[in-house]
Amino acid sequence: MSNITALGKEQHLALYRQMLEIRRTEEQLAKSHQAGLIPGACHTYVGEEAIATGVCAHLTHQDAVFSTHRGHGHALAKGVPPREVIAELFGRVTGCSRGRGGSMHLFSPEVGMMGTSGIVGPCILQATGAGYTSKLLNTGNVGVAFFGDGASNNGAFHEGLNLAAIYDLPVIFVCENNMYATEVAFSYATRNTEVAERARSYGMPGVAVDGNDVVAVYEAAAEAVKRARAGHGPTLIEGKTYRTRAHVEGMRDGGYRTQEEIDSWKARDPITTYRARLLEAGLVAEAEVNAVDEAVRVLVEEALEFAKNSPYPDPATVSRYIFSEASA
Amino acid sequence: MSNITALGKEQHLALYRQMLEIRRTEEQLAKSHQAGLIPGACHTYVGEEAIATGVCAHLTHQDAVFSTHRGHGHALAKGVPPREVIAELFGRVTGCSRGRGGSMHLFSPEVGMMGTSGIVGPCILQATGAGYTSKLLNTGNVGVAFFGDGASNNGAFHEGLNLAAIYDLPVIFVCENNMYATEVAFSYATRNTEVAERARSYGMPGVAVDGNDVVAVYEAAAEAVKRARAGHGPTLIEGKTYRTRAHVEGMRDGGYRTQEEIDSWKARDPITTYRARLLEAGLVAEAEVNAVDEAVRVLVEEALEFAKNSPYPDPATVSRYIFSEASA
Amino acid sequence: MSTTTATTTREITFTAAAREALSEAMAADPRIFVVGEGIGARGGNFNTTTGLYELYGPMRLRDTPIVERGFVGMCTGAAMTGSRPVVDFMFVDFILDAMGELINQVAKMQYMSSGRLKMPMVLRGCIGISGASATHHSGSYYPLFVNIPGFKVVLPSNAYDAKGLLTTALKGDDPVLFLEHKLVLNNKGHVPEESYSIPFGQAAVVREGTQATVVALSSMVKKVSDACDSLAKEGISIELIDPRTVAPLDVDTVLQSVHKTGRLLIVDEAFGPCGVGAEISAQVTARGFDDLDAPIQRLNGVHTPTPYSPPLEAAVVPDVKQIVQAIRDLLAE
Amino acid sequence: MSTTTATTTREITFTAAAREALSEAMAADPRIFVVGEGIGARGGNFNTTTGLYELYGPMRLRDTPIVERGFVGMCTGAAMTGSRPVVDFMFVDFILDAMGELINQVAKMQYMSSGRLKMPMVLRGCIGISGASATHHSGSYYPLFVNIPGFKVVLPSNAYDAKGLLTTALKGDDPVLFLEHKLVLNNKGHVPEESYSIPFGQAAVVREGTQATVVALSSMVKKVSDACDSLAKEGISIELIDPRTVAPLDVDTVLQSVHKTGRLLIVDEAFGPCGVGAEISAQVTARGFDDLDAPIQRLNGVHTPTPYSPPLEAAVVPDVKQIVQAIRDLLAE
Ligand SMILES: Cc1ncc(C[n+]2csc(CCOP(=O)(O)OP(=O)(O)O)c2C)c(N)n1
Ligand SMILES: Cc1ncc(C[n+]2csc(CCOP(=O)(O)OP(=O)(O)O)c2C)c(N)n1
Ligand SMILES: [Mg+2]
Ligand SMILES: [Mg+2]
Repeated sequence: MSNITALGKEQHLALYRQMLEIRRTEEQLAKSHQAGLIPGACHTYVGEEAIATGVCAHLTHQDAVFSTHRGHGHALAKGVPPREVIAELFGRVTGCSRGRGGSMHLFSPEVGMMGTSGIVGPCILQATGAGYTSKLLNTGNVGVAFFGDGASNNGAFHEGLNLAAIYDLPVIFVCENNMYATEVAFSYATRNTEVAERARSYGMPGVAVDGNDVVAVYEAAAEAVKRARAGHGPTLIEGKTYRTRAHVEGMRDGGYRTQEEIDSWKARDPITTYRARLLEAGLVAEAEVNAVDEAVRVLVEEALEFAKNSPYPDPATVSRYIFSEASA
Repeated sequence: MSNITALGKEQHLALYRQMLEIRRTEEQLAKSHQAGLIPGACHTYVGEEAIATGVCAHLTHQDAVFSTHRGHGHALAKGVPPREVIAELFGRVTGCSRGRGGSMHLFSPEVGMMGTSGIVGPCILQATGAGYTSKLLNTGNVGVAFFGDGASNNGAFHEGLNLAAIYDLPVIFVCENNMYATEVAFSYATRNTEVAERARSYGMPGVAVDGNDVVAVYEAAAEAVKRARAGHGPTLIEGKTYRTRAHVEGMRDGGYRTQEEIDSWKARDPITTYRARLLEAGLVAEAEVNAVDEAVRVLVEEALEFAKNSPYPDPATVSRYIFSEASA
Repeated sequence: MSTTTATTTREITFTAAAREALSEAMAADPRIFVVGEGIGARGGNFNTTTGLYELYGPMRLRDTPIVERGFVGMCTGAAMTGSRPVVDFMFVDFILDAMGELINQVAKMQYMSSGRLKMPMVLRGCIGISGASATHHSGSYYPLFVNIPGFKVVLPSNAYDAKGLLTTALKGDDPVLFLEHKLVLNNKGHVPEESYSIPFGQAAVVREGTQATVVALSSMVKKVSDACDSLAKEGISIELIDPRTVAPLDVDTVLQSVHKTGRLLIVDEAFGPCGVGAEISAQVTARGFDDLDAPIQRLNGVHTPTPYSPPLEAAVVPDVKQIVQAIRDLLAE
Repeated sequence: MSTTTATTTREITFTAAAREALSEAMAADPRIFVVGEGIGARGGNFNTTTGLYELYGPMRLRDTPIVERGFVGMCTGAAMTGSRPVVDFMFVDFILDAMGELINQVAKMQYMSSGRLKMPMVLRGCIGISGASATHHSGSYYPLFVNIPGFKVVLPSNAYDAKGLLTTALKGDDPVLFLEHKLVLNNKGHVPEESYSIPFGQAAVVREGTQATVVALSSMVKKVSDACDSLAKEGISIELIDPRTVAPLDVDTVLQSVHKTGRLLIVDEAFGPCGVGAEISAQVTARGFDDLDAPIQRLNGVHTPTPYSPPLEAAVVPDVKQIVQAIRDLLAE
């Protein structure tokens, strides 16, 4: 278990607030999906909030994050406001992708959220490319890829990690090992479920952390980001975690995993356990976390209203932005 | 160094003969290329003969071999006669691919030579598929992929090895680590040049052997083939070796490696060192190896004549075999 | 000809029909196996294999890691050595990671080996725009496979054709793309219980007419049919042709029709440039020029990545109204 | 307009011209870097980067492992974050392993991000059949990229165009396929030393004529030109058009020409079905129907994987004799 006394109160409250913002937004999205407000798919990050939160705490808006189909948490942790995420899933022009993307295509380059992808794998390579730009133009920025255990079997993992390693690029590869790819168990999909160990093949440090312990993630990420910014190359971080909702909203969630397993992970919820630890250790006062709870509640409620009241994009614009405007 | 006393005379002479057949054929091809008899590319296997020889010694015509651009040696070791290889490179209809393929597309399914590929990577996946057929239809056959160090960085390696591992397929992955991919050094292309170590990522045994020692290869392959046929799954074998000619005939061979390095490997030539060891240990008589030398010389000479005298394919047939005849 | 009315009037969905073809073929031929993500116990994201795992077990319904290139390459080697793989991509968009294997290996294998290797492989996946799937789950990439020699490309538009065409695909020795538009999956149709096959390269004349010929692909067959219905009320008579396979492409049937009508429109959700409509137009122009009373026209999906938001999405797919207008324009020329 | 005769009469090869464009652009813009196998110290298998490593160093001329998908994906992320990658595939056949990244990411990135990300990426590689390269080293896959929205596709046929078009590609913010036919690489032409650019989407009228229009692509421009020379001796006057870019495709210039000649033939080594010729034919039919005095015809490479053996190889590529015959046939209609 991580040493929570190493961080100050402000840091703890910020981490807690960020996780909660993701959780409440996801819960709202799940509800909205049931209510028919989300026309497309919706993969929630519920249960995995500690990872995006612990990693993104070290990033500036110039650092570039690349993510995958389960990307709401990454977008939020990187600084995309909940209202832009919700509006995007509602298909509104005020969404972070202006309604062109939906759940699996969240873009907000303004804050360094360089996109989620409906295709599993590419984010690993693209983060490597962000590292290349950083080194080429000497910006000091890092590239970060978030991806699942499922992606770690894909060729993009092998090629991307190797490229980052040989060019010594400032990249953090964050594998969110939630033990399943849709309904296919990771233990079926590989004979070595220790993703962090694979780093050895690329001559790169690999670190496995408890992905439900935000401070453990925070510390591993601190080290990796420091290495990257210092020019010492990439790191692979494996966060062991679990999604407690179905793969995608509206999909059945039975047969491939036991209720026991789900419950055991729910008991290790990254948010409630952290809250309890902070209070128990006396690092924050109950009133302080309650205030955060309330602030997040209001934020997400307002975000929902904002999204609901936002207009749809104009169909006349449908062919814009295929090419850069200059060249069109 | 391998224990050569474990094999009998016939086996030694067969291994020696096979290596020499490859060498003499390659030398003839190199000469023929210079003479303008080969219209396309020609990547020779000179210096690496021990690997194909040591592995294929364990295979029947029902076992399936898949290879890459540097595939002459694999085809020959698998049982394609030199004349069919030479004729193929000459573009003749008597070639093993009937003139459709050339150096990088050698097919002889009759002997289980399932093709070489001008594209680096696919053979790894295809051998996995041969293993799948074997298991599905319960044939007891194995699939074998030969590929270079360069291919081991490609996503096909990652995906193919993992698939073979999780399905417990009878496959042997043979990486010919000759330290270069064209002019790019393997030590530039990866931070972990020990390919065999990568097997760990897939929960598969990985064995590194001296790829210039035919008996060492033979023994590693024996073990791997035994495992495969027994239903215990795949093995990765890394043969450390060196090509002593240019990447491809007619290409300059300077700048990226030193003459010293080349010479040091030439001194470890798999054929001459083996010959010397056999004689020194008294396992074969000089007259016996001389007889092999002569037989191979004649074989390759006749193969050359055969190829030279063979007709070209009929241009009227150019669109045949795109689809199966039944369906065309 | 069936003797039981119960059988001949049975109506099942496109998905059920295709699954029936698959199950029949698997029962008859133990060399057939299916790979894909979640096609085992789960039965496939689109229910392509529901119930089959129980019948045929894990070697023949093989769940995979997320390695599209990997399992296509594996299936290539499997097909080369005597088994008959079916690759279920779920969304066909994921096929793109396997293009190297498909174009350089699968499509060329029989040719490279001078016909000594066969390549019996069925590649199936859902195509098309629907339900705010956005640009990574809405593609219809068939023109790419028509351009490359070595593929057969099947676009069934209804349940009956789905079963018959998939049966043909599974019996053949060639690589076949079997592409199922999301919008037709749940459409029901009359499907005989007994096995039957529909040959490739034979277009269906879906309705006969005299004033213009419309060729429609996949989900557009239904939309054009609706458009024809509405035009018929005004006495406008349209001949509607569904090629069913676009490689091979039955242009003869189109030419015969154009010989009669003198006018041709091709309606296709997939992209226009270098698309199937372009190919049909070029062939009809070259071979039936004198039959043409008006320029051949195409109506395609808008040439853009597929947007997510419903009003944008709706704007990129040809709808019945646009089809009606396109036919009117064609008749007015 | 240049003032020095020395400059204006300089003749250099296609490869040298393209390399000059690249070097000029790299000198001007430190965000440009090149990746590929052997494009560093070795200077590229086709000498695309000879001498540049010494000028710009290893960060900007970056040798790669054999990971086509990997380095395309890496370059995608690089372009998204402000650098300007040039991907040198050597043989364009190798691009197929990167199709997922190209179609789902590169081509869609600007759209998905509503124009807030740019995608300045030049993808170059050698195309075409020559020298018994066989089927893994002879492809011309451009119709695939014309079909997909989001790519610009350049097919320079000569040294002058190579420099001007590559300059445009390197200055733009869009993904550009720059495809160099092996048979034109060593052809010399007049190339100004100073920098210049040729806009995309403007066809060149290579020679004027009155009796028929021939559109030729890439290496076929020279062959058609030779055919026209021989026909000219008989007084036959052909207008030859080189589109130079096939996305965007300048059909207006073709229409103007057909308005004059009434006849059109498209000559293209690449595959016919759903090819560029089909697209040109379909557009000209739709828009210039009344100008046509005869059916539009296409002459393409044979629709087959490329065989190795020289007599087979020769049989799949249109040659001057076939072109002459095709033009005669067109005039006879
Ligand atoms: C290339 C590709 N293949 C298949 C899919 C379908 N798909 C979407 S999510 C998913 C599972 C992903 O698993 P993992 O990477 O572990 O992420 P998780 O959903 O567990 O967060 C699959 C197979 C896809 N999006 N892209
Ligand atoms: C996918 C692909 N990319 C690039 C090439 C060009 N190429 C041919 S051989 C070669 C080097 C291969 O190196 P390695 O795998 O080590 O085999 P070796 O030649 O050393 O035997 C390259 C890059 C190719 N054939 N295929
Ligand atoms: Mg997972
Ligand atoms: Mg090598």
